[in-house]
Amino acid sequence: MNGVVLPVVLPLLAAFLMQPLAHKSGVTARLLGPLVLAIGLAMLVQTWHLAQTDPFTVTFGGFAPPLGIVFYVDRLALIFAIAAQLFTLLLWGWSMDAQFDGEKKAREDALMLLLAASATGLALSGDLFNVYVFYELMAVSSFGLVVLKDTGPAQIATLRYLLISAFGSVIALLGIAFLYAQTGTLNLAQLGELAPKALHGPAGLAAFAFMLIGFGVKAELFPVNTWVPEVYAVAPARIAGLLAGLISKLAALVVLRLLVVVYQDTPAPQLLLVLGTLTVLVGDFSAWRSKDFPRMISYSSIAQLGLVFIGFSIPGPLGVLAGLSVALHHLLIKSGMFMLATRWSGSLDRLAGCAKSAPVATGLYLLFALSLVGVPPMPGFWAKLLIMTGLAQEGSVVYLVALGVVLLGSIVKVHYLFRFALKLYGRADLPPVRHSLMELGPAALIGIAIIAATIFTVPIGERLRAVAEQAADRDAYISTVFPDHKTAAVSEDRR
Amino acid sequence: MLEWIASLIVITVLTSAVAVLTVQNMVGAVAAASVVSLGVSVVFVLMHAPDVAMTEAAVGAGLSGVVMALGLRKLGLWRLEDDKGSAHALEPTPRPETDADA
Amino acid sequence: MRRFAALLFAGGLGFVLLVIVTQLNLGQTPMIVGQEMLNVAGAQVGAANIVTSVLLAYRGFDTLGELSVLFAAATVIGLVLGHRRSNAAVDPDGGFVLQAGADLLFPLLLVVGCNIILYGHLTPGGGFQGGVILAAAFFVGVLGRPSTGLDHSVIEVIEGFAGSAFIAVGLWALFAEGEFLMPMLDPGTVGDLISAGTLPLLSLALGLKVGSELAGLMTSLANTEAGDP
Amino acid sequence: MIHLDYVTILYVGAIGLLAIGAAGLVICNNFFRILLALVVLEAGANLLLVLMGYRGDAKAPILGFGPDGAQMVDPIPQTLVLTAIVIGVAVQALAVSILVRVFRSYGTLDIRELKARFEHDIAVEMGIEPPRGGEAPAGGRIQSSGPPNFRPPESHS
Repeated sequence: MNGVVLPVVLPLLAAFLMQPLAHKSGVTARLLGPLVLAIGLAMLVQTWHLAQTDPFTVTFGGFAPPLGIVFYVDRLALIFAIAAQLFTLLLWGWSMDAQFDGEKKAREDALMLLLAASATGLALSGDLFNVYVFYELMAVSSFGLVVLKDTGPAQIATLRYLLISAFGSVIALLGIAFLYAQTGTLNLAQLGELAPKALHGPAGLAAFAFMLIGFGVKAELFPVNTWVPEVYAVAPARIAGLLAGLISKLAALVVLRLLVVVYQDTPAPQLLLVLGTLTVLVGDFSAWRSKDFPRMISYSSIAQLGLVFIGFSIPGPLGVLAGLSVALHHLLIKSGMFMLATRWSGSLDRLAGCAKSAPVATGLYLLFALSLVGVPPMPGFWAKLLIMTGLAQEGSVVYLVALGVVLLGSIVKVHYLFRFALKLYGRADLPPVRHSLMELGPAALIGIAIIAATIFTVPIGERLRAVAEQAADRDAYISTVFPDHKTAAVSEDRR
Repeated sequence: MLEWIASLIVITVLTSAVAVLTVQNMVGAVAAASVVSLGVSVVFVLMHAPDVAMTEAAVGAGLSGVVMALGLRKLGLWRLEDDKGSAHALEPTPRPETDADA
Repeated sequence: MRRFAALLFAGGLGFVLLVIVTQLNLGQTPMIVGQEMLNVAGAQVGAANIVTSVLLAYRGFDTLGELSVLFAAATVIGLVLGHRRSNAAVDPDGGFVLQAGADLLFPLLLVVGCNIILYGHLTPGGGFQGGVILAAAFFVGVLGRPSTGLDHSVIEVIEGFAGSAFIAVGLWALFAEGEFLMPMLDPGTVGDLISAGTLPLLSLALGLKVGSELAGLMTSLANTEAGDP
Repeated sequence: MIHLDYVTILYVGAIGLLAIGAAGLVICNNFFRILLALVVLEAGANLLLVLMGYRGDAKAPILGFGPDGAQMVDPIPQTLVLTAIVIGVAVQALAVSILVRVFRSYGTLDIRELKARFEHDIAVEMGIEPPRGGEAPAGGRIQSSGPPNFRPPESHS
């Protein structure tokens, strides 16, 4: 059971050893990364059965939870940990270049491994400061991956991204500091235990707002997402796919954990709802105005993240289920879309007539677009339906406004996605663009996954519902971390 | 007594922080940033945090200053006299003889 | 206009922070986990410096993550700035005073750095602080004689193996005792040089890693392409 | 709060650093100065964190140092700050190195000008009409033809 740390630790080890190894044997170094990720993936999949009925914890150094760091392993965490390893593997840079630079490749592989390790750790961690450290690791390695292309615009975009990130980190650190000052602990479960007394006042909610802004930088939340279109336009497309698909979801997962464990039954979800609604508006309308494919899909990714946050702000298991299904759906679709963007990196006009020259890619685009818009049998429809029912059930004015915005966003989305589809089927006046097999392969795999999800909607929905119910259960979280509740008594005495 | 020391440090630190933003000369701004870190590390000593004070003095005041100064040298902004618009200087400047340790 | 908005933003942030801080119990903040650690750290870990025991034992995993952040930053800097070309012009060696000073400082800083690392579990200091001083020692050497430089492949090997040593100590505990980064060996008596189990080992690995990382980082910032603006 | 003890003064100092740093992030146009503002901001945050673990009548958290049995200050915020300091300096060094490359390619550190050049370059690369207004630079892609007096960036291999 304690082997769950290995998918986090082994990639770190491999990353540390990557450069010395690349000097000795280039081939081994190039194979090391995928191998380590595959091992981690296999271990996490095996763990799935252990967490099937009850979540469990992994402690570090033999120190019981409030003293030491703890990993909380439930199915929600495992889904994202598996996704972290799987998608890093799927979007791995299999460089086939003739002028191959072994040293640069080793550095890139090391950064990919660090990204995978930090994403896995972020999904599993049950300690707030540990989350912060992994979040920083994720940020720093993503800077390196974005600047990989080594062009002037990429450097400028990275610099601006870095500044916003650094500001967000300071804000998140302040939020964590305020939580610590009010409770004296960093363990999420203990924070949840103390929250009703200590944290549901204005100062506690302010701490939440700080952390929301801080972690919202990576989660593409409204006021701090100006970096998104810039970075996704200049980063290598598979890195953009990884950032938009995987990394943003992990940041959203942190917010979800905070919301469920610490801030249940407070006004905190309303703040999230407002910001999420604004994010949807900004994302969809900017996507509608954009003139090139990479930026269109990056704005659309902002809108989807807004939907995820709207979902999470609905209280109870239904909200978790709605947000989770949008998040997983978007994780698949956006990774696929950005794989298509490796070649379709130009303006929308330049891509006219691609349907003839690249029928497979166009077909995949149509599939993704249909699901993103939410055409009935596709999984995207069910995800959106869940959000809308949840919002309608809540019934208060804010939620109804959000419902209206979601509908409006959908209409705008239909327009811009299919405007581009029509263009693809239009007349070609430029030489055709063809994808290589390495680029189309992952996209095709994702397409198959989407079709499979359409066919098996019912069993997948059942599983997800169980996951969401497990994740939304605050008491289960606390009693898993503190089986004997001794610490609760201790903290009672101290107050 | 402690109040006076604290106010003295806080005033020094805040003045240098404003100086970081307002001094025209970039070298001066880097030096002011180092002074901020140094002042903060003195506060850490008062707060019974010797480990943190050591780290802040070594990393914040020392290392960070050196890194910034090296960056300035590479940017060609390493000059001690004031001149406006130094950020837009395009022409390579004569290389300084001494090396950059702030 | 922009200045006004900025001042408004900064003033607003300051005001919000002030309001929040007044809500907290100044100087009397609750200290649940911290108090517990103060009570048990001596017996459990065996290090006199409790900050070090928190850093390397209770929150050792955070420290590993932090090492990785430093490593990631150094990797990206190497990627961005690249290595010095073999035929690139270098700075001339420093004058006599600088060289003599560097020669004098180098062993001094080396000894101080090692001392801080090895006594990290007893006195203030530890892997980080010592590592920074080690890096400074090597950097001073490079400043005195830029032509000698630092061999980046040697730095890479040191940082690779120091980082791996940290993880290896953790994995050893995982396979022997069942928990990652569990303190191994006998804690010994608080205050002895040979005490606190594997903590000094972790501290040493940490110091070497931080030192090599920072030395590589500073030299690549100092002299990638001599002769540029 | 009326009684101005030294902890209050230090809290005010920390918040002042945070406010000045935040103002610098928004006000400044020079990228390098923005980085320096970030240094100030981080110093303020670290100071605030350590202050939160402080208690008046306590000693440093080292066993066998100072009077026995006295209350010690909270070690956890100190550990957090240690970690935060090192992470902060790593990010700063990274930013400086990217800044050096940007300056070599574009010859300016002004954030608005860089933004305009960025939009222009991206538009050219994507094959859409470059945004009008602002000072759209002549010379097209910087990578291929740098500004006068400036060498194109080295490819390092």
